[in-house]
Parts: sequence; C-alpha cells; structure tokens
Amino acid sequence: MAKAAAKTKAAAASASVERRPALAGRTLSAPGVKVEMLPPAERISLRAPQASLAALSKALGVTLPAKPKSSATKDGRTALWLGPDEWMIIDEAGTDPLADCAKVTALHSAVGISHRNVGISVAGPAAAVTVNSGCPQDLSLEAFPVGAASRTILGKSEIVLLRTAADAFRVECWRSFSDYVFTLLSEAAGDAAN
Amino acid sequence: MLLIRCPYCEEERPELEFRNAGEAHIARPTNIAAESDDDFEKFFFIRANPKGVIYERWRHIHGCARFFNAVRDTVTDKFVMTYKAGEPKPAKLPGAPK
Amino acid sequence: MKKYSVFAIAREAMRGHKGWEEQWTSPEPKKEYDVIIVGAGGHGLATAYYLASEHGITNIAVLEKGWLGGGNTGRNTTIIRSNYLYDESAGIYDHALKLWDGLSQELNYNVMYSARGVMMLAHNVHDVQVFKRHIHANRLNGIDNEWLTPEEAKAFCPPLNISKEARYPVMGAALQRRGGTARHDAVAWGYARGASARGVHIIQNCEVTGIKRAANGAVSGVETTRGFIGAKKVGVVAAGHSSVIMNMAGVRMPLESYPLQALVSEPIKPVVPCVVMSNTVHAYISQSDKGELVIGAGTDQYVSYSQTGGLHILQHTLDAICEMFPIFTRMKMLRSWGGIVDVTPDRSPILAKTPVKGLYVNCGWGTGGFKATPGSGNVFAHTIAKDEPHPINAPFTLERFRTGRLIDEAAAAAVAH
Amino acid sequence: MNAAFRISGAGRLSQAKTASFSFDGKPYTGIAGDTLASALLANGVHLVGRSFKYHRPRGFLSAGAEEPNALVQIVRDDARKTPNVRATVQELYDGLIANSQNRWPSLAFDVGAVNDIASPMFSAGFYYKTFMWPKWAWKDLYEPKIRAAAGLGVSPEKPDPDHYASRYAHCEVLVLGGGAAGIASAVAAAETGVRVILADEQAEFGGSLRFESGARIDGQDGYAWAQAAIARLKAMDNVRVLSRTTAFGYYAQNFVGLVERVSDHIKNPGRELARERLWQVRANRVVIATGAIERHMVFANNDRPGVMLASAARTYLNHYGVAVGRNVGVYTANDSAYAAAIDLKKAGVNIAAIVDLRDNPSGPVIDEARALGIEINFGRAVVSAGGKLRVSSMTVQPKNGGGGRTIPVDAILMSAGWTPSVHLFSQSRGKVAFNEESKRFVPGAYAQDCVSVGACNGADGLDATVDEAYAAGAKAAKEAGGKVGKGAKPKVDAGESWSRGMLGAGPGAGPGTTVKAFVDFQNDVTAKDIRQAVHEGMHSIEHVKRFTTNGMATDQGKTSNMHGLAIAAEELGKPIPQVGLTTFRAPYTPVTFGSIVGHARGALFDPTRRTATHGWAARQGAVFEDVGHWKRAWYFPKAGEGMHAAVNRECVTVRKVGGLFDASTLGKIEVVGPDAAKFMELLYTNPWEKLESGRCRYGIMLREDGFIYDDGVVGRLAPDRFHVTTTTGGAPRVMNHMEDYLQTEFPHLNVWLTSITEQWAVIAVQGPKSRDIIAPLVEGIDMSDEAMPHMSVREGKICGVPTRLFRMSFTGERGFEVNVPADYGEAVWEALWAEGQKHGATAYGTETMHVLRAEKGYIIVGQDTDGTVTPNDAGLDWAVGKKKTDFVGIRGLTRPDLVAKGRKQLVGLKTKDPKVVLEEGAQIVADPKQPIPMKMIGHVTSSYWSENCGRSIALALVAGGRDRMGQTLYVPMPNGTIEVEVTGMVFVDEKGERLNG
Repeated sequence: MAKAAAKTKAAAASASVERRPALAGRTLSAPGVKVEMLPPAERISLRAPQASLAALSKALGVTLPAKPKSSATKDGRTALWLGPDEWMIIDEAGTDPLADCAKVTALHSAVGISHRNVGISVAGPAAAVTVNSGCPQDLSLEAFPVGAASRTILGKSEIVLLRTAADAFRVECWRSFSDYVFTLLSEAAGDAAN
Repeated sequence: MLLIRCPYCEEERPELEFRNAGEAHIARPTNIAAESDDDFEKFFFIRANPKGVIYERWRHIHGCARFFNAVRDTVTDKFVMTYKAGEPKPAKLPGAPK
Repeated sequence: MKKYSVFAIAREAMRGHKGWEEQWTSPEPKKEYDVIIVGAGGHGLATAYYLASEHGITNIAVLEKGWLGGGNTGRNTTIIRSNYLYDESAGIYDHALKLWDGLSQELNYNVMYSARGVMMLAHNVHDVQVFKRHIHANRLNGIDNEWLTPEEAKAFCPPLNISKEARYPVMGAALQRRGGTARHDAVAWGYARGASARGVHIIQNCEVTGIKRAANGAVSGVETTRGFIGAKKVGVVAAGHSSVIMNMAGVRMPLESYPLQALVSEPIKPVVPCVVMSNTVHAYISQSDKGELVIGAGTDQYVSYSQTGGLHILQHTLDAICEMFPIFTRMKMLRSWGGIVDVTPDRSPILAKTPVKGLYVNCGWGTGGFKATPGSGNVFAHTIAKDEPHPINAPFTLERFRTGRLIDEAAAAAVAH
Repeated sequence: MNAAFRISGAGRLSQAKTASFSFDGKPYTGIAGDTLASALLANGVHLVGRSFKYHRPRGFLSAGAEEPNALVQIVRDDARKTPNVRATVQELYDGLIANSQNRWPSLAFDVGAVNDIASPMFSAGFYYKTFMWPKWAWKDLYEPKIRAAAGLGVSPEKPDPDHYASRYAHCEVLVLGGGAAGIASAVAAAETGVRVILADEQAEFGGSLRFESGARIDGQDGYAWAQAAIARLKAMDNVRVLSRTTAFGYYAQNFVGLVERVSDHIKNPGRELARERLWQVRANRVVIATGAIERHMVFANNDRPGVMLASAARTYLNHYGVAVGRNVGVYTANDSAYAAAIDLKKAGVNIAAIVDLRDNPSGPVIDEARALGIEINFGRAVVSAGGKLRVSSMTVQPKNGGGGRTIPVDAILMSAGWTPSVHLFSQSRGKVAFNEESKRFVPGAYAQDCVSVGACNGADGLDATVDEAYAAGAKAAKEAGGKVGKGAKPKVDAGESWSRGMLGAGPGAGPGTTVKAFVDFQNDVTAKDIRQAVHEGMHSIEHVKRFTTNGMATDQGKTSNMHGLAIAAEELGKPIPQVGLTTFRAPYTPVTFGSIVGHARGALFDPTRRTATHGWAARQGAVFEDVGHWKRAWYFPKAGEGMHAAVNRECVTVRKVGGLFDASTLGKIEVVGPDAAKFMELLYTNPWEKLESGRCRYGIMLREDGFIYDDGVVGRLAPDRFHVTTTTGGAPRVMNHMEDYLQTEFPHLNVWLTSITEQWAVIAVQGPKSRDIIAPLVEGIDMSDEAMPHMSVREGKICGVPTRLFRMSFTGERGFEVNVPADYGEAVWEALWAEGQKHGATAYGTETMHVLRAEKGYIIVGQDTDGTVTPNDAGLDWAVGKKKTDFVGIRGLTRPDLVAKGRKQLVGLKTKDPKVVLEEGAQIVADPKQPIPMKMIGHVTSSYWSENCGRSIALALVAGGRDRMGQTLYVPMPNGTIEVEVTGMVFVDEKGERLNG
C-alpha cells in the first residue's frame, strides 16, 4: 500500500497579532441538541479533473471521494465531495493541505479558504430536526448517512453539511453568515425536541 | 417547491438549491462579433417560451454548482428528464410516442 | 344599455332585481369581423371598447379561451401608479392614470378606482438615489411623486414599522398620491358591458388555435375551437400566452412567461390606508374594500403556464410583509393564487404593429399590466384603427430589441408592481 | 356545576376539570376538552357573530373548520389579539377571553343591522352600479363607509411576541386526515416499516367517529378504536402523528404544507413553545383522507342562531356532552340527520319533528326514529325559520306547496347531504369528476402520486371506507419501498352509511322567490343573488362567484360552493358539470402569516453580514449603512460631529495624511489554471494576456448586450492565478456570470473559480502617509516605488500573517489594500491603526470613500451606471481592448442604438454657485424655461460637498455630454433652477501625481 506523502505542517505561528475567529466559543444547549462553534481548521477548495485525482489524493493523504454527497476522512483530514470536480478539504490536525497540493504538478486549482468558512457543530438526538428547520434535504440516515456531505441551503444562507455521526453534523458556512446560521440553528434547537 | 434531479449529484434535490438559467441550447456564436443585428437579437432576446415541453438550463448553485439542462412540461411543471451541460438536445424524450 | 344608478337599483329593489339586463351578451361567432381581438382580459376588452367608442369600429369579436377577465385581470393585486422613470413609460402609464380618473363615469360602471396613494419604501442609500431620480424625472414630466421622511411615511401608513432597529430600516419613501387601486373584475366587466352595448361580440370559451394568413402574407383570420373566423386585422392581447399565439403567425417573441403569485388575508377592519411597496424588502401590500390585505411580490424563477407556484415564494413574500408590518403575524392567509406574466427583456411592454400585415400585438406587461389597462387599450385601439401607433405607444416596438433602444425599467421593477 | 345544556353522562369530556372564560365580557365556565363553541353552547349561548354585509345575527353552523359564522377575536394580552378565530376550532383554556366581531355597539344590538332592512338595495354586485356620483365621492365618501362596514375582526396593533417554528420533513407515506380512513391507511403503511406522517386538524383523532355513535371497529366503539390505533402509531419509530395540524396546501411533486397549532390551546404556553409550527413535507406517496362536509339546507332565514348542521349537533352531544337545544327540529334530505335526532332524543332532548324532503325514504335509522316516537314528515320542507337572535320556530309545508304550519323550536338541525372534501386533491392538480347519481364531485384523474380514500373519495359507509383506506395505505407504502406488512386490516363490526341528499335551494327559496335563503352565510349570499348573477349575464361559475362573492369568505365555500353551483346550473338550464366547479386554492383553511414566516423574523429575516473589523468600527462609534446583506461603516463621527462634519474631516485627512478603510465586502474571486488569462480575456473588455505577474489592472465586465455589468481591480499573482475583485453588491452575480460562461460556453478552458471574498479581510490604507503606516509591519515586500509601483500586487507577511498587498487607489492618493486572512483582520487593522495614529491618519467610511473617488472621477457601477451605460458612455473606452476579437459584450456594443449619436455620457458638473450641492437623481435640462413636460437630457448620478475642493462636485449622465464641455445646463428643482457647468470628471489632481505623492 502506497504510503501517503508526509503532510505539511500548517504555517508556524509567526503571527504577532491574535487570531479572532467569528463567534469564537459560542455555544447553545437545548433539550436534545447542542450547537457550538468549532475551532479554526485548515481548509482548501480543491478543483481538479479526473486525471489529477490520484496524485492529489496521494499528496493529501486522503482519497478524494468520487461519489456525490460523500466524504472521506483520514487522520483528521476530511475531503468532502462538493461537485464533480470540486472538493473541500478540512484539516483539523494542524497540517496545511494547501502546501501539500502545491507539490502536485498535475492540473488542479487549490485555493485557501481556512478563514472564509467557519464550522458549527450540531449534535444530539434532535440534531437532524434542528438542521431541517432550514435545510430542505432529507436527513434520514438512509438518505444522508454518516459521512454524507453536501452543499445546500439553511434558511437564507448557503451551507456545507457533513454528517459526522448518526446524531451529529458539521455545518460549514461563510464567515459573515455565521451569526445568521448560528442564530437560526439556536432558535430551531429550542423547538427541535418538541 | 420543485424537486429537481441533478445529473451530477445523481439524485433529486429541492428547488431551493437551484437557480433557473433560462432556455437551453442557445449557443453563443463562435464568431459573435460578426453576427448581424437580427441574429444577435435572436440569440440574446428571442425565446421559445413554449407552452408544453421546454428545454431549459438550471444551475445547482447551492449544491454541486454545475449548470445542466432539463426538459420540463411548462403546463404541469413536471420534469421529463435532466442531463449534463454540453450533452446534445435529446432526440427522443423518455415516454414520448415514436 | 340601461343606465346604472342608485335610482335604477331602487327601482329594481322593488321588483326583486328582475329587470336588470345582461351585462354582456353571449352571441354565436359570425363568419367574419373587421377586427378580432384575441384575449378578453382588461386590455383586450378595453381595446375593443375604444375601437368602438373612439374609432367607430364596432364589427369586432373578442375571443376568449376561458371566461372574460379570468386571466391576469382577475388575478392581479390592482395597483395603479404612473411614477415610472423613463419618459416613454411615464407617458403610457400616466395616460392610463388620467383615464382611470373618470373611468367609472365613462363606463357607467363603478370600477372603484381609489387614489389611496402608492408609497414605495427606500431602505438604503441606493434606494434613496433611485427614488429621488424617479421623483425629479416625474416632476418634470408633470407626474406627482413626492419624497417622504420615515416619519411622514409612518403618518401616511400608521402600521408601518420605521424602527431604526429593523433589519432594513425605512430611510424614506416615494409617494404618488394619485396612485391607488381599483376593483379588477369591475374593470373587465365594465369594459365588456360597454363594448357589448356598442355591438362588440365577446365570445367566451373560444380558443384560438391558429392564425391564417393570405397569399400576400397578411392576416386573414383565426382558427378557433368554434371554427374559422375571418378578419383582416387581428390584435393579440393574450398576456402570458402571447408567445403561443404569436407563434401561430410565425412571429417569435422576446418574451418569457413566469408564474406570479399573490395572496389575500382574511378580511379585517381598515388598517392599511394606502398601497405600500418595497423593492429591497421585496413585497407589496394594500387593503381591499372588503378588508382583505392584498399581498404580492416576485415571480417564480422558471417559465410556466401552470398558474401555480412554490410555497417558498409566498414565504419570502410574507417574511417581507411581517418585516415591514410586524403586527401582521397573527393575520391569516385566506387565499393564494397564481397568474402567468409575460416578461420582456427590458420589463417594458410591446404595443406595436408586427412584421405580419394586419397583426398587432399588445403584450409584455410583466407583473404590472393592470395599472395600464385603460391607456393600453386606448392607444392599442388607435394602433389597430389607424394601422400606425399612437405617439404614446410608438416607442414600445418589437424592433427595439434589435436596435438596442430599450426602455429599461428593470431597476424599478425589481419587485412586481 | 353543570352548565345548563351540558348533559350528564353524555360526551367524552371529564366534568372534573373546569375552565373559566369570558365572551364579550361575560364570564362562563366550560370544561377541559371543550372548544369555545361547545362551552358557549353548554351555556346556552348561540348568538356569537354578525354577518359581513347585512350584519345579521349568527350562531354556530358547524363543529369544525368549515364554520362560516362563529368567528371571534381571542385576546391573550395587549399584543396578542387574534381576529377571525373560529370558535368551533378554538380549544378552551382557563382564562380564555373571546369577543364578538363586526358589531356596534353590541352583539345583540348592532346598528349595522340596518343593512338587513335595506338589503333589497344591497343585492349582488350593487356597488358596481352606484356610488359614482359625484366623481370625488367614491374615494372620500362612499368607500370609507363601505370599508368601515366591511372587514370582520380587527388587526393586532402591536408586534407579536409569540414565535413560530418551521421544519422540513420527508416521509414515504403522508396521510392527510385522521378519521377512520386516515388511521386505517396510516396503520397499513406504518406496518411496512416506511416513514409515515399522519396529520389531522382536530385535537383528537377520529374524524366522524367523534360523533358516529353507531361505529364499532375491532370490537370497540369506533372512537375508542381510533384512540387505541393512534396510541399504537405514536409508539412506532417510523411514524409521526400530528394532531391540531392542518394540511393547507398541496404543491408540486408531493410537497405539502402543514401547520401545527402548538400552543393556542394552552393557558400560559412557555417561551420554549412556538405558537405554531410549519411542516413542509416531501412525501413519496400521499394518502388523502379528508372526509366529507355536511351541507346545510337552503331555505328562508336558515341563518338564524340555533340553525345548524345535524352532524354538528351530534358532535356537540356525543363528544362534548352538550345539547344544542331543548326542543329541536330537524330538516333533512338524507339519512344522516336522523342519527342526530335519535342521539339527541336518547339524551333526553325533545325532537319537535323531522322534516324530510324525500317522499318515501326507508331504512333502519328512519325505523329507529319512528320507534323512538319522533314525528316524521316526508315530502315536506321547512320554508322558513322564525326568530331573530335565536331561532324560535320553523314553518313546514308540503314541498310542492300548500298549507303550512309553524312548529316552535329552539334549534333546527339540517342536512342536505355530504360534500367530499376534494380540496387537497384538487390543489394537487387532480381533476374532479361529477358523479351524476350521487351528485358529488369526486376525484377523477390524478396528477401526482397520491390517492384519495374514504368519504373524500365518495366512499359510503365505514366498512367500505376502512377497506379502501387500508388497501391504499399498504399499496402506497409498497410503492414507496415498504416491505409487506404483517398486520391485519381493522374489522368493521358496525358503521353508519350516508345516503345522498340534495343540492341547491329548497322549496320556498326557488326561482321567483325573494326570501333570504342563505347559500354563503358569512358573505350573505342568498339563492336569489346567484340567480340574479346568472340573469345579468354571468354564465361562468367563476363570474357568479366573483359577482356574488359566494364561496369567497373565510370558510372558502366549504358549505356553500355546491349549493351555489347547483342554483346557477338550474338558472342556466345546464347540467352541473358543464357549469364547472371553481378552482380550489391553497390554503384549505386560513393559516397565519406567522406560521408561513416561521423563524424568518427580526434578525433572521435576512442574514446580516458583518466584516472582521465590524466590532472595532462599532466601538469607535461608526454609523453603518446597509449594502446588500452587509453592514458597512458609513462614517466615523467624533463626539458632537454630524455626518457632514465627519465626512469633511475624513476626506481632508485622507488626502493630507492618510486613512484606513474596510474594503472587505468587495467580492473577490481567485481565477486559477493554465487558461486563466484566456478566460479573463473573454470575460472582461480589457486585455490580460500581457499583464505581468505582480501587476494589477482595472477591469470592466459587460453583459452580452454591451452594458457595464461590473468592474474591479484584478491582480495577477502568477501566470496561472488572478485575484479578481468585484463590486460589493455584484459579487454573487458576477461569480454566477463567470461560472455560466466557463461551464457552458468555454468549458474547454482549464481554469477554476473560487470565491475568496470572505477569506481575506481587506484594509485599504490610502493617503500620502500610507506607505509609512504599512511598511513597519510588513515583512518580505519591498514597498519602494521602483519595486512596487502603482497597480501592483505582492505576497508577503504583515504582522507575521500572510498578506496579499495591493498597491492601488480608489482615492487618487498613494494607496494600498492590505489583504489578510479574515480572522486576523481586526488585529491587523488595530496594528495599522496604531501606526496610523502616529501620523494623524483617520478611519473613514463608505461616504468618504464615495466623495474621494468622485473627486477623481472614478465611477461606482450601479450608481453612475444603471444597466444602460456602455464603457464609452462612461468614458472608459480606453479599457476596451481594441484588438480583441471576442469578449462578452463585444457584439452588443455595436448595435445601432449603442453607437448612435447623442447617447448619455458621463461628465462632471460644477454648480455656478459652488456652495450649492446638487441632489443625486436630479434631472438636467438645456432649456429651463420650457413648460412641463420638460425635455430632460440627463441626471445627476453622484453629488457631494468636496471639502478638498472647497466646493460641490457632481457626476452626471448627459446626452452628448462630452460635446457639451463648458456649456451651461440647468437643474430645475422645486424651489428654483440651479445652473451648472459641464466639466471633466476629475476634480482633484488631474495629472494623477498624487498616486506617487
């Protein structure tokens, strides 16, 4: 089995200024569900034709899924299928997927979006109902199993939805929509157990 | 809210994820600068607007973000089929009489 | 035609209302007419009425596939205003507005034109710039349209929320006092009665299935579900179906037909004294004489002839209404429905001769045709009678899409109107 | 203590738990489980409302959602006053306050009832024929009076403190209606394991089993069976059971809207409870089991309080334990009213007489009624009801005329038969078919994957209903992928069967009569109104409906439509199907705006987008403006400063020293791939191939029609990588426009687009000291003019974080735009601010940005252009690549009108009086003396006081503008005409030297 190339560590923390993630630390608990902001992660938007996928998968250390609405996770790095030539890579292990892709000569586009997106965790038995307050997709485990990933809609905002467990979702949205998305999920959470 | 089969996502998704993008199979002329005023009008403004089967474009803008084509009945709003952008206009529709 | 009046009602009240005439007759179609109008909506009936009353042409058939006034005329939210930006638009809509004022008397039919004022809300700096541009242009065109501060807007429409805390606070409003509403059915019925009394045949349940052209290419009549009917002049006033009818004559149109939904609330005592529109928050509202809140907004996004649309469109509309009027969440939606609106690329109508001799078209009114009904019928009658456009509709040609001389009210028509 | 009309031993409510309530200020007591209607009836109250037009006194017609008369206002508190609530649906809670509507000064004495006396004048459509003279009087005199008289309840006056929830749901089988049919279908479907949602509008399931005393299923009383079945369904994981939930709309592809009334029945609902919850359900299969609605008989004064549907009286008795009178008459054209008479009789209520329009009906219920000693009159009709505020008698005649007699009664129960509830089926675009024999419209051709079962499908009898429903539920589940169920079909041991009935006006209300025999109660439409409409030429049922308003009231014609249709058909001499049925439109019953809106109120009405530095700006006291979804800092007033003073200070400071501006909202797109430059060539008018890496260019994007669509500075980071900026408002549509061309017209290009608007916070640092402010914080970038000239871009670090540093200017000063990862935006801003403070720099907002760019003649797309402006019109011809053979818009630009003479062109304007600031949007004329309508030749697009110029400045679109340099033009304003001079567009530093200053 080919060993994945060693992943590149995220840029050393040389910053002389502090990082202030949107809504950092915000949480909301309701009966049956907890909504909370997730810590920052490294993310890229990866675009590539079929021919480049093997090389990119190798460089990233995770196989880019080919199946719609799916994802693959390895060692804290998740590749979400978003379109036929589009993946979002989320790295929660502190390694930099952008740098990993930079080594690949095969045709592709990798663009850093670590700060564009924020992640929100929705977890608990009422998680699916909470998300369904604004997301029109069928979130049953049959239609949207663990590992399913999709760009979709939550109320009046676009989100990327990843099911991380039977009763847990990661909701990704653009930074400036996070207040709206979090507030909507919070309000919905209050109704979800009813 | 319509339910639309995205040919890239290979499943039906709610209309909220999509944006209609107008009539399909109106190709931009390769040498557009040389088009006559009449031809440009036809290309840019004139539309079939059929009562019945329409060939139209959609974008799965809040999904896989792909543009694709659909055949739909504008009287019932029922989709006959959808297919990927760039594929030719279907010569025969499923369920259509020979 | 027996005149309507309070005395006539009193007379009829004594005898159980048995003496009323038919408001319009339902004749069998003749073999041939001087003019055929395709479509017995407000615009078509008004065209026939003015052909008869102003141009002496009475040998007319108005053909309707369903029941008269059953299309967009009977489905719209009856907003009337003329504060359009461009001279051409202001010209035709104000011509209509002048005819609205006095239409009840002209037709001897109470169309309930009520100049309650149309107030358009500005929610951001861009809105303010756009509305001021309208106001100044309107003023120099002799059309009333005035700027209101948020407080003045609230005074004009007390339930309006002008809180600075609103998601999109009201920064002011443009008010056309002569704008308002009318009773949609009465407009169709009043024109139908007036036309019928002058000899016009209104033929319902008669669908046009083809347009016949003579050897020289000119129109010779129409095929219908009730047989062929001859005419040298055919005016197509078929709203959402205009593309379909024009295709029968081989004329392809710059039109797309979209579902436009509207709704009314349960009736309540008077609370909204005027028409309020917001492009930015995206909805409009008025209150009918019956007490229903009459509400609408934008179209569905796809071409459709289904006369239905999605629930999410109504949701967005009511979101917007409750944003402007937070007191209305406990109100109830009583009825919702859809029409088919024919939209041109520049959101302005086409009222013109066509490349086919004897074929005329009046279409493309999009979401705002009701307000133009009298003016549209009036100048279209002129166009048909004289075989040349009236100066007021001369700019609204089909050719403008070739030359690029568009009348682009799109910016002002971001919300249905 | 029992209320006077509560019958002990009857009904299913426990007497133990009472609830106090008031109606029109008078206190009453009901019991838990009552509706407001049953509680009032228990107290002998029938008079509860006034009709719309004639203000006639009205009581309860029904016991359900079809109620046209008993509409009341429910008051929870000052802000929660709900109009037009059907008392037959509102559940009682302790402390409920209800008031009657549409009456003044009181319900019993209503001045508006004068309309009833004058009613011969107020015939159908009378208002179309009068109120036209004098002309002004409609709006100022008649209409206000009509409006004041119309309407029913009163709008709430304060914002609603309740909240509303919303959710999407999916299931294989959605069952609408929880009577015997719906339950049987749901049970069958649930047994297969598929997801099932069962909804019913009532608080309790059972539908007609609530009043059908004769039903027995699986060895139990029908109602008990229903409760047991529901309990079993609720216990199943794959089933969701929703009571108090109305399916109001059936949309395309089995998308159904339901509203659940969550807390309207609760005394003090907690804040955690929404008032209502919207369910938007997408179902693979839908089973419609919506039952049937009983029709009233159409006879003179059939609207008197106490005259009601037989099934309603039965419901009040068998479910609520309430007798609707002590001496009750019955008027029927079918069997079902007999059952009501029998039940009441058995409960000890006197049945004065049953009047049956049929000549010689027979059957077990008739036998049983006779055996109970009830007087039965066949072939006779009730031709009039006596009494005013309450029915006091009924006048009975042979149906073909002849001598009558008057029988004293205090209630009349009526049944003209049952109308299948095909509303939802019809909304699904199914076509109804008229069954000649049973005189019913029943589902015909289906348009969606649904099936109707039970009474709404024309099934007669409980046995047939359960058979049909169970089979349909199983079939729907199987089609939706369910396994074979292992349950057994419920066995109907006994049930009731409804027979036919009649449509239209009864004897005494037929053609030629002038009595008030109501068809539509709420809207006061009588049989003669419908005949009059036909007589006046209204030959389409839609015309009849609109002319008379029959069926347009809040009950949506549930009881009136079929009668109205029959009367119109009779008058037209046509069979009913030829006259047609009016369209059924959503909602089935009225639903609140709040339930439709759901969460989308207040802060959730629309997303509010804030930049990374928003908090800093807010702490500085910035005033924000809405730009699309964004809140942008508009200006930064210091203590005591107004907008103008702040903007003047900011403007001067930027040009003198420098300023910081948050440009983060501008759209940003990263264009990556070997064909990136080729793609840019096609999408923008400018040439891009030769732009060197590290350099920037101002780009213009057109639509295919040649008009300016967007603009922005584009930096080339690498041969295969561009950093494109767009306008703030244009960001999403530009991205869509670019994707459209890339995916569908130029798919051969190897290039990809990624939105990076929110990846980068953008801090514009502008002004002569800008480099001095930035440089100390930057690592790895040589910022000298030689190394980094105007319009260049470098990648490096600032404050130790990555930056894309643009040297560019929207002010005409030396300037930079510092892009940093958004989470660092605020901290980097603070660092830059600290540096700026050393030089005396200012923070500035969008207003100052606008002024500074106008001083330089830089345009704002969307303000100085409006979708009708070409690059040439805007003086930007230089940005159109002359050697290019293709770009989007190239052909549109050459259309005849776009190259015609006299087009409006962007120019500068200076007022003759430098102190006068023109109003944006003001119109320009060449001849100020002309009469109105004036010939307008242009308008002011941008206009500001320029503190830097010491005068006002303006940009304007003027016909042939560039040929008018130096000309005097005029801006006529309401209070005088302003003279202006046409100038160039640059007001400051025409040579552009300050870019390196």
